[in-house]
Formats: sequence, structure tokens, C-alpha cells
Amino acid sequence: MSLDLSLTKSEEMLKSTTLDFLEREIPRETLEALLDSDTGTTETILKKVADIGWLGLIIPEEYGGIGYPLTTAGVLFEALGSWPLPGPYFSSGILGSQIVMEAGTEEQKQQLLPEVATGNIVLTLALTEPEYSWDPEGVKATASSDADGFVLNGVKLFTPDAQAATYFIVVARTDRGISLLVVEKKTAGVKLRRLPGFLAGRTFEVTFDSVKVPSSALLGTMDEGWKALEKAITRSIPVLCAYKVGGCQAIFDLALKYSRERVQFSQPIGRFQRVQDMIIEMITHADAARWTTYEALWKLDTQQPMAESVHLAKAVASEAYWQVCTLGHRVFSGVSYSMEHTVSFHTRTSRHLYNVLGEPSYHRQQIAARLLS
Amino acid sequence: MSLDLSLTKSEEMLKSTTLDFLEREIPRETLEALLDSDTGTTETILKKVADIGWLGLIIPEEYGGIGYPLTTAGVLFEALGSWPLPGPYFSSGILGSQIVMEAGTEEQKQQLLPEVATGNIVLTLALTEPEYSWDPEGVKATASSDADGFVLNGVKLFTPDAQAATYFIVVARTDRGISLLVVEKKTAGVKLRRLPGFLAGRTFEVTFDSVKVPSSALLGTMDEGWKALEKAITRSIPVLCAYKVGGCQAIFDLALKYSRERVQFSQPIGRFQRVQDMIIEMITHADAARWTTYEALWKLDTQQPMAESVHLAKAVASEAYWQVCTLGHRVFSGVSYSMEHTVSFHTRTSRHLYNVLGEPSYHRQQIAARLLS
Amino acid sequence: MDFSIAYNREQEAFAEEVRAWLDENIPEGLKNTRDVLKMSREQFLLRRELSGKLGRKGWLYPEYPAQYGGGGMGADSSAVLYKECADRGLSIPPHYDSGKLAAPTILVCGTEEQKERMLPPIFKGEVVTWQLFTEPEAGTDEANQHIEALRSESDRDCFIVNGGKIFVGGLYAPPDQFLLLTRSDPDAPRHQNLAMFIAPADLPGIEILPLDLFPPGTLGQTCYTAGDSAPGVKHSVFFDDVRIHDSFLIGGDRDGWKVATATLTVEHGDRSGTGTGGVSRGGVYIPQNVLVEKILDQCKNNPNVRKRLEKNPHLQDTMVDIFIDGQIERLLATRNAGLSRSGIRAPYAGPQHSLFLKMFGTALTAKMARLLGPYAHTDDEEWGLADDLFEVSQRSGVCVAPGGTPEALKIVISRALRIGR
Amino acid sequence: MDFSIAYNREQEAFAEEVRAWLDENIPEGLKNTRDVLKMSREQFLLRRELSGKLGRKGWLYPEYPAQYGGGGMGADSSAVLYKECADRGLSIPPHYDSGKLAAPTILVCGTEEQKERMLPPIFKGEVVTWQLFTEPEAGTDEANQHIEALRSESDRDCFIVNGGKIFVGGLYAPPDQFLLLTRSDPDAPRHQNLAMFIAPADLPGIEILPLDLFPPGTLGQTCYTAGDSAPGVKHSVFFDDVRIHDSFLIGGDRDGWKVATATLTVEHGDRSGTGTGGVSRGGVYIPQNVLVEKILDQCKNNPNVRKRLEKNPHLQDTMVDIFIDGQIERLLATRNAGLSRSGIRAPYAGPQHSLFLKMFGTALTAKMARLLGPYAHTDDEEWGLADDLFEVSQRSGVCVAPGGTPEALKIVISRALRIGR
Repeated sequence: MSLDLSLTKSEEMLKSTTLDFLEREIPRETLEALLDSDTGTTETILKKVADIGWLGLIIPEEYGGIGYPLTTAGVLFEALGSWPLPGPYFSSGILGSQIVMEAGTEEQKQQLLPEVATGNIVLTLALTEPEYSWDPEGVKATASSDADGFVLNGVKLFTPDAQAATYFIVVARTDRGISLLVVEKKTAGVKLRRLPGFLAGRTFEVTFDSVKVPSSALLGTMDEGWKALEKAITRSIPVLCAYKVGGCQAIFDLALKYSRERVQFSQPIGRFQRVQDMIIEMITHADAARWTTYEALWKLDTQQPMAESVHLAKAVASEAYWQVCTLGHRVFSGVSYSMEHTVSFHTRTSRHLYNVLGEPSYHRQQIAARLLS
Repeated sequence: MSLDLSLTKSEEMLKSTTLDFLEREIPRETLEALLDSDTGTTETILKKVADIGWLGLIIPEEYGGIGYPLTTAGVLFEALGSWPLPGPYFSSGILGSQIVMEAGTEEQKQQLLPEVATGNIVLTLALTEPEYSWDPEGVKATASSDADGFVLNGVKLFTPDAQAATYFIVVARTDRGISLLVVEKKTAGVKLRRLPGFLAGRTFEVTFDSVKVPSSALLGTMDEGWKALEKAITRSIPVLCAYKVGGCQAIFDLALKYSRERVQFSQPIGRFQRVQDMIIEMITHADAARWTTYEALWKLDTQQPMAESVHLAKAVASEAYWQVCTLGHRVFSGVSYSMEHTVSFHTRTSRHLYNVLGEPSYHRQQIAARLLS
Repeated sequence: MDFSIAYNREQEAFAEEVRAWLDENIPEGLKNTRDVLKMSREQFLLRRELSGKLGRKGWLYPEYPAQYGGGGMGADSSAVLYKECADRGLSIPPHYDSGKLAAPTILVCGTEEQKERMLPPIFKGEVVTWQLFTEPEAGTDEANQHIEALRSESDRDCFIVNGGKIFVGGLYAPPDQFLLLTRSDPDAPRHQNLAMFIAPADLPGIEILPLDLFPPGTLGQTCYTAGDSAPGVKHSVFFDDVRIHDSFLIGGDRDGWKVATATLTVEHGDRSGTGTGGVSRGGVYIPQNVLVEKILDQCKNNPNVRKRLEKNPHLQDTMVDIFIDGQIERLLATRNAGLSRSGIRAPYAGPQHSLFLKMFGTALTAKMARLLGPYAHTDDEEWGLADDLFEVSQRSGVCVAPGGTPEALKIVISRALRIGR
Repeated sequence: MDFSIAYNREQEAFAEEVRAWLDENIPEGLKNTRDVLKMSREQFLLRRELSGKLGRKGWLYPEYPAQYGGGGMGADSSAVLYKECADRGLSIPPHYDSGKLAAPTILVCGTEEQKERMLPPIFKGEVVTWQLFTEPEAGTDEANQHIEALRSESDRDCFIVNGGKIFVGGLYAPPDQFLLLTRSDPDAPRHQNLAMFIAPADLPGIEILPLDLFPPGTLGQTCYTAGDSAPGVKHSVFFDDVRIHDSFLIGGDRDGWKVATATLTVEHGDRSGTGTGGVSRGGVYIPQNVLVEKILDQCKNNPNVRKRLEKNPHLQDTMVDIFIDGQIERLLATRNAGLSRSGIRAPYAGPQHSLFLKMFGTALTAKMARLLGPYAHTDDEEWGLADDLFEVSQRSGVCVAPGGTPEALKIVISRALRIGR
């Protein structure tokens, strides 16, 4: 067997430089401001992270990226999740670039990917709609083609990072199928509204009201966008899971430390069996998320059959992040209800990310179908 | 409000005379022998319990019974469940008598019910088959009518108390529907085989191989047996639930006592938070089972809409009994793995009863259908 | 047995009177706000106005002795009051107030003079009280108080108070008085070193600061309608050489723990009737679980949610889970009401129900997310479901400390079962 | 990272050798019995015969030092042995034996003379050992031993042992020797009053009685194939003035707790490599979870079960639950194997996996009943599903004590995380 679960040298280095960067560039007050902002980032930060390669990490070298495997992206996003750093880095650098890779023509890849890597353009996927669904049947938005290109109509709901993005990858119905269109945010007829709610994250309602886009906006082949999109989503999911793994591990580490230091009834609370049980539950959630995630990444990187693994990782990691946050609040109790407490940061993030790219129930159903077929 | 959750005087008396009877007549060794036997009872015990009225408790006075409400039967069966006393008392005195009440002609009631009340005949329902189901579609056994009566063919699986019974109420397909037939066990072509398995309880495979039964065996109206059966089952379920409530409470009481007395690491184990959490979980299961059960009984006795309540009680009480047993083993640990330990008695009973008259998943599905309709 | 909680004839007659009175007396413009954070100061003042009216009528503390300004009613009548108000989305009192903790404390542990002086303003809705127990270092261990109240050397009738409290109070500051737990003797052994006060909130040296918290509420814990009694906002309160006259001291100089225990018993949900010296808290009223009802309603009647359930039939089982736990919760409350009515004491029953409710509330947030998807996380007017109820309960579902953490409740239950210390 | 556990070239070559050897050497008539209770004495003797053959080949304890009769192999080779045997439904050793606990005890704490005397018979499969730790009064508190082993007044080289052990051993009595924990000094403080022996089982004064237990097994806890290493039956063992020479004493007269701790660390699943003084237990072999596979197979391929799942689609989510937990369990085992291979020490990891497995096993019994209905509760040849696997696992799912109760494992994990004592 060649079993080896350690990080490579370059992954170790990426991890430590990332944590150093966060320590240096994203102090607590900055993080709070970012979490409350509409974009989750700033021009300056975006420029800096592009410079150190986060946005082009998995984009092949020929398109201006570094060309790392997905596992390496997992290591990066685990570090980001530990903070938890918000921002459109996943939406653009991972999911966006993967959609372009899977769906785009050679010309489009050449044109878009280097721009994604430098942060000059920021992509986000606009897929779900008022009738929330991750299946193609959920797509009701239409793109009718005319001589000049397309006219786009519809509402995209729960669209993440819409304010930070400069371009949307819009999933829309065309004559005989589903197509992907790259639409600039500032096009006339595009309207954004951030969804209110403490746990809604930075998700938006994006309305397309007779939006005219040129023919060149069509990503790849007409009517055949869904398959490419599905593949790109599948490849991206475990990287998002790694972000949650980072969150789980960070809360566990914090709670473990707190349980050793916080004294109640004249002893560290970690001495109490009830607190121990929470700690044990937390690390088991965190480990379950970690290893399902990295196995899925490994399978993707080594071109093995992996559909079940990806669904597994998303189902497990989303649930784990949710539960670890809830348990974190129970270990910390009162102090963790502060908006400025790290557990609160994670709770808000975990609730929002629970649904992004499919909530556990969706992925569980995919697993059920595969187990019975 | 007229809320009053106390027992009536006569219920209190029934409870205490029942517990006295069990104390006196069913000592530990007797109970062990009964639990291992094929019938769960003996001729002597059957005679005695008939004498004190257990078998005719809810049979109306005009048919030789006492005519108590179902709640009173719940009080009796709670006491029996605390032991836990096996035997065909529920199958015959409750479910059997209810089926006859709901389905039988006046003549059949007059003929059968007094015999049930005296224990001269013992009924049990033979419904489920190899394709296990609680819906009418699961019934594949056939009763073809000829000049002399019916010819019965089929296999009834997981039939409880078949060895103790003298008559089966067989559910079978007839020309245009489902009919109920009262078939004497000793009829030619009826074959019994007890299902092996530690947790299978006293359930049997009963084979009907071209069994000839007279026309008079038909209970009530031809082809219209299902509806009456369903009603009788609905009325009987909460009484069975009360038996489980008795089991839950008995294990909780035992475990609570043990947790006060058993010393580990120089203190009673009840001082440990992990043990406290088990105890708390046990009493909450027990109370949930208790109050869902008695509310369902109250609704039945006062002719209120009750379908959801009955499904609720069965779903909750079956799960509760299962879990309380499992927790009981965890509190007692090693000693409770003895075949002679009270928790083991209950574990065997709880596993077997989990499925009788529908497992929780069946009843949950019934609730779902009602919530959405 | 009889599980009926429908009004009997006398109750129905009284209910008619209550309804007419409420029609007449609910101040114009008072709105039903599920999200306490959205309650304006103006709305809060309208609610205080209603408190006063209820109080003068004897309906704010219906079961407390009439001689001190309470209603002197039986449990059956108070149940009517609670239910009729709840039907209009109002709790009693209709805003955050720890008077319901202060009142039994005074009644059980106060002197006759204190009862006569302190109870009527509470019962008549003239004052808002905040409970000040929790400290930065105390947490679940309420006996571990650091705030000091020492007899003044120069004036032995006065205590000098120094220190801070945290996570206390609600919308809007300042209140009129505090129920204040302090350490009165730094050298005395644990449980014999505390003093309890009912102290004015406007004494010199008191500073009240709001905290920026995960908006807390009671909704996620209780699943009940009355967002209006949720704190909404929590505060820190600092005491800097504050002089409190000992006429505000409840019990003796070192009786604070005994007095606090009586109060905590109420807070931890002892509804079994006799726990607070015979004072029931309207325990025979079994409120509707509005959150559960709304969820089930959305499943059945919201086309998007229904479609979701049809496409994902296993989610129907989550719906059934919620239904079942809601029924168990209702039945535990009914059981407690039944115990209360028949005067039977089962000390584990109250905190058991509180714990069940709390754990149900937390689990419910996860189940809602599963069942309802991202709709459960926004209070958008267009896309959020059922007003802002779901988002609010999501928020409060993680805040399980108010009213006792689950861990504190387990300690209380274990004690009641005589296995814990 | 590399998650691959497929054989590499050297492993494949060795596997071929192993397969050929097993073809040749598995005694004729040896049957694969899932239900240990159904294993006849004849079958047990065939398994002992196989033990001897494996032992003489160095394959019974493949990773232990060759100088004492072990295989002296690396983890990669031992993994092949475990896997090839598992593929034939056999564990190593192929019957209940506590030699795997006795061996590290002797290796870590024994004298050189003891190692040379005691290890070869174990490694060569010549003796069966039973662990004798549990006492009627001891339970989870293994330090609380009452059985007495006192130095004889007349003959200081001998101990006189009196007392009893319970819930020990397996099919079939008697074994050849005991790993015996005793109290050697009634007056010494806790943890300094114990002595550990490897003692012959046929000394005068020893009586072994079978217990009538809920048939225990490791199946429900481990979900793994090898019913053949489950105890099947447990016994009481009584000692009545039994003389044990001190050449059988492991460690000093009062070192028993230290010695036991080394043993318990192994039993509680420390597979992270260094916990037992560098001796791994084949931890790099990740066994298939046969029970989970059989359940999923029934869901897919048994028409009755499949119909049940189609009629009750919410049961499909229970199936997914089982799948997911099975995957997590496999990945935790893989993680431990990975740690072991890279020599990284994470002391919580071993007991964490054991605890997960145990809780999974218990929860699985309820999930099986839900998923499979009453079929899960019978081992009927006609109507039971998948041989008698389901009924057996139902039985053993409630017996969570062997190998450490969940509570004991939580204590171990908490210690490893440096929060518990």
C-alpha cells in the first residue's frame, strides 16, 4: 500500500505562509469588518491574494495560473476556513475557473482564466432561483437568442458573492437545453439586492430584466451547459468542504484550550464529563469532515471514480461544521454569543455555507440513488 | 379545563392487585421459564388471569366481560409490561376481542367473546406474510370459497403467540376483497414453526396448506374485513404501548436505584455526569411514551379524532422501549448481559414488540401522510 | 384521565371578560413583533403602558396575593389570561422583565415590610426589574460571585457595591430596579458568603452598557410565540462604589445563596406548584408551539416547500420528527400542568420540560435548515418564510444559556432525582 | 496525500504466497461461522490447529520479534496476512485468545527470562490465553481489584490467590493460561497495590464456570467479519488458595497497575504505533465492514427489502446514514493506519476509532430494525437475511462492555486530549 496522509512539502509551506498572511493582513478588526461587509473583501486584499497566487492556484500554467492539484487548493481553503476569511476566492478562483475550464472554448479559457488569476475579473455562479433546487429542472431563467446575442430574463436567488463579483456565470434555459452565459455585472438590467438575515451570509437576489448580452457571452456550447457545470461543481465541492474542515478544527482547538483554562466549580471545565463529551463529539465531527474531504480530493486528483465520495464529503462536512459551531457555543456559553467571538463568526459562516452547492439532504439523496442503482 | 391525569380509584386498585398478583404468582424463576417457553403462559396461569378478569377487561358485560374503557386496559398492561409478563393476553383479550367486536356478527360476538373472556379460547391475529407489510396489499393468502366453506392457502410470518392461541384470525384475500376467518389451530393443514432467534420473541411461521374451513368461520361480512380489522388494530395499539410504558418505567426505576447504590471510583455511579445523562434520557423516553400513550387512550375512550395520536404513541413508545433498554445495559454494563438480568428480559421483549402492529417507520409514514393532507 | 385543556364554563365566561378588556385596553399602535430586535422604543413604551393597565387590574401577576396587589386568582383563571394574551401574540408581562423572578424571591424571603413596599410596584406594572446574577467569571457556577457588597465602615446600614455583571437585562435600558446577587463576605465559606438585593437602578455609580451579541431571544429555546418577553439585547452593568441601603437587602447578610436558590428554582422551570412556596407561574396554561405549527403549515401549504418534500421524500421524516417532538413537548407541559393542578410534587418534571424544550429548540434549527433550505436563513420580506420567524429562531437556537444552560438543567434534574449533588 | 490501500508489488507477491499457503493449510472441514455460539468444539479445535500452523510459520504474530518466535515482519506484510485471512472469513488468531494482550504485556514489562519462556508458546499458537481483569465489583474502575494475591508466609517465592473474576474468556474452556490482575497489597494506596501474572490455568484450586449471558460477541461493536475471534461465551473463574510461583509475576509485586495500563492501552484501541512500546497490532490493515456491506447489499438486491425502501422512501435516508457512518469508520481506521505508518503519535486517535465503532454498532442495531423490519431479529434459515449476520449483530449490539465500555473509552480519550484525569 502507498497510504500516506501527510502533506507534501509545498503544501506544508502553503499552509504556513497562508496562516502567516492571515495573521499579518487580516487582524481581528479587519475580519469583523469583512464579515459585515457586502463583498467580504476589499480591492487591496483582492490584489494581495491574487499576487500570492490564491486565485490561480488550480488554473493551469498555460492560462496564467499555478496548476496545483485540488488537494493543494484544499490545504489553502482549510487555512482560510480556520479564520474564517470571507470573500469571493472560492467562487471565482475555484468554482468559476473550473466552470470555464470545463465549459469554455479554448479562446474563452485564454481570455478569462488569466484575468481570474490576477483578480482583474471576479466570477460567481448564478444558478439557484426562487424555486430553490440543484437540479436542471430548477432553472427557469431564460436566454432567448436574437440577432445580436441573447436576452436574459429571470431571478437568481441565494447567489453568493454577487457584490464582490464583476461577472456572473448565469445558468439559463435556451432553446433546447441549458446554457451558461458570462454576464458583466454592470450590464443594464442587472439588479442586485442583498438578502437580509443574520445567517444569510453574503447571498443576493440577482434580477435579470431583459438583459442584452452579446453572443460571445455564451460559454462553450449552446444548450449543453449543464453537464460541464455539473462536472465543475463536483470538482469544486471538496475544496469548499476543506474550508469547513478548517472551521471545524479551529473551533475544536479553541474549545479544547478553553476547556483546559476556564474554571468553574473550582476546576477546569474540561474535567466535567459533559464538557468532555462535547469536545469528543467536536473532534469526531472535525475528523469525519477532514478525511471524507481529503479522500474526495485525492480521488479527483487521481482520476478515480468519485461521485459518491464528493457527495459524502459535502454531506458530512456541512453537517459537521454546523454541529461543531453549535457545540462550540455550548462549551463557551455566554461569551460566545458576542458578535465579536470567534465561534459567532463561524456560526454565521456555517449556516450560510450549509446550503451552498447543495445542502446535505440533497447530497444524501444522490448517495441513496447511487446505492440502489 | 378539566385536565386531570391521575388514575381513578378502580384503576389504582387494578394496578395494585395486578402487581400483587405478579409478585405472588410470577416469581423470577417462573418468569424466566415463561420467557423461554413457546407459549409465554401455562394452563394454570391462563385460568387464573381469566378468573381475575384480565381477558375480558374491555369486553362488554353483555358478552361476558367487564366492559372497562381502554384506559383501564392500559393501566393493566402497564403493570404487565413492568414485569415483563409474556403470554397471549393482549393478542386474545385486547386485539382478538376488538376484532370480533368490530367485524363479527351479533351471533359471533355472543359465541366467541364469552369464551375469550374465560380463556376457553385464545385468539391471535395472523396478518403479516413473507412480504412483510401492514397494508392490505401485503395480504397474499387466499381463501377460495366452495360449497362447504373456504379453502385457505398461504404463509403467515411473524405471527405472535401462535403456539398459545387456539384460534387464528386469518386475514385472506377473497373474491372481491379481504376477509377475516376464524380458524382453529388444530385444523388439518395448519402448520406452526417457531422462528429461531434470540430477539424474535414468540413469533411463528404459520402455514395454511389447503386448509378447509366452514362458512361459519367467516367473521362478519365477506370481502369487507380490512376496515374492521384496521379499526380494531387502531383501538388496540395504545394498550400495547402501555405495556411498553411499563417496561420503560421499570428499567428506569431499576437503573436509578442502581445508580444510587453501585459504587465505582469510590462514589455512586449516579454522581458521574455520563450516567446522569443516561438516566435523564431514560426518564424522558419513558415519560414521552407514557403521555403519548395515555392521551391516545383518552381520545379513544372519549370518541375524539385520534388517528394521529395512535400513530404517535406507537412510534414513540416502540422507540422509547428500545432505547431505554439499550441505555439500561449501559448503566448496568456487564451484569445486565446475564440472561437472568431484568434488563435482558426487557431487551428481548422490546426488540420483538418493536415490530408488532407496525414498527415506528410505518407509523411515522402514516403521520407524514396526514400532515400533508 | 382527562387531557382536556379546553375552557370550562367559568373559564369561558372569564375569557369573554378578558377579551373585551383587551379590545378596550391594548394601546393603539401596539404591533406584534416576532423579532425583538425590531421592537422600537416607542413600541416598548406602549407595552409598558399595557403592563400598567394589566397591573392595576390585578392581571399582571394574577396568581399572587391580592393583599400586595396581585390578582389573587386561581390557576384556572390565570390560564385564561395567559392564553387570551398569547392569542394576540402577547406574553405577560408583554416585555422583558425579571419581576417574575423578583416577586417570589421577595414573597418567600422578604420581611413583611419589604413585601408591602416592594411587591405592589411590581404587581402593578410600575417598575421593570432586571435579574443581575451572571458575572464574567461566574457562568454556570452561580455561587461563584465576585461582585462585592460590603457593609460600609462608616455607615453600617449601607452596603458599598463594586464589580460588574454581564449578559443581563433586555430592551430597553435602564430598568427601574435590579435583583442583584453579590458577595458580602470574601472570607466566609462558599454558599455562606452571598447577599441578595432588590436595588434601585438609578443609584450613583451604576453604569449600564449594551452588548453586541448574537441577538438572543427565548424563541429558539421555547419555540413559543412570545418574542416580546425575549431580552432582545443584553447588557453589562458596572458598580463603582454604589451605596445600597440595607432596607433593600432580602434575607440576611449571608443568606444570598439560599435566596438565589429559590429564584433559580423558578427560572429552571419548576412548575410543579410548590417549588416556590406555593406560588405557581401560570403553569396550567399550555401555550401553543407556534414555531412548530408554522413549520408544519409551510410543509403543507407553501408550494415551494411542498414540492421540495415531494422531490425529497426523506425530508418528510424530518417533518415527522418535528411533529413528534412538538407533541412530546406539549405533553410534558400538560403533564406538568396536571401535576400542578393535583398538587403533586415531582421536582424533576419542571427542569425536564425546560431541558427538552431547549434541546428541541437547538435541534430544530438544524432540522429547519434541512427541511426548508436557505429560506430558513433569511428574514427577507419576499423570500423568507412566515414573517421573520424562521430566521429569528435560527439565531436564538444557538443561544441556550438564558434561563439556565442545558448543563445547569441537567444538574438540577440529577439533584431532583437524588443522584447528583 | 495518498489514500491507496491496494497492495504494492511486494505485497502482491507476498499475498500470492499467503494464498497458496492458506489453500494448503486451512484444515479440511473448517467452516465459516458467523454465529460464534454455533461453533462446535470440533470446529474450535480445527481453528486451534490452524493457529499452530500459522504460529510455526511466524504468521500468528507477524509483527513481533522473530527472536521470540514472532514473524519479525513489517506492517505492510502483516496487513497482507490480516487481509488474506479476512477474505476467507478468518481473523488472526482464528479463535478467541487474549494472547494479543498478553504478548505486549510480557514484551514491555517482562524480564528477558520471561520473554524467552512465555512469548514463544504464544507466538507459535501453542497456548490460549484469557485476560482476567474484570471482577464482580470492579467494572470500569479496573484499579479497584478485590482478588487477593499475597506472598505466602511459608514460601516467599509463591503467591496465594483467592477471589473471583467474571465476564472473562470465550469458547472453549479451559484455556492454557491467564493474564491475571490481582491485588497484592490490601494496605497500599490505589494504583500501587496490584500485581499482574501470566499464570497457568490448570493450577489446583481454579474453577471455571460458564455464564448464561446475552450471547456476546465483537460483531455488533466492530461490524467486522470475524465472528470467530468473538468470545461467544463468558465465564466466571474462581481462585481458592491457588499457589502461583513468582516466576509468573510480570513486573514487581506492586507494579500491576502500570502493567495493566500498558495492556488496556492496547485493548482500548491505541493503534497509533508507539503506545505499546513500538509494537503495532496490524493497524495498517483496514478491514472491510462486512455488516455494512451486507445491509447495503440487502437494500439493493433483496426484492422484499427493496420494495420496502420504495414504499417507504424515508427509509432510504437510514440506509444513507449507515453508509455514511460506515465510510467515516473506514476513514478513521485509515487515518490511524496512516498515523501508524508515518510514526506520528496521536493518542486520542485509537480510542476515538474504537468509540466510534462501538457507538456505530449500537446505533446500527436500531437502524437495522428500522430498515429491515422483523427480518433483522431472526436467524431463521428461510426468512432471516444474509445468513444469521443480522440477528447476531442485534444481539451483540447491546453488549458494549467488552474491550472497554464507551464510558471507559471516553475517559481514555479525555486523558489523551489532556482534559481528563
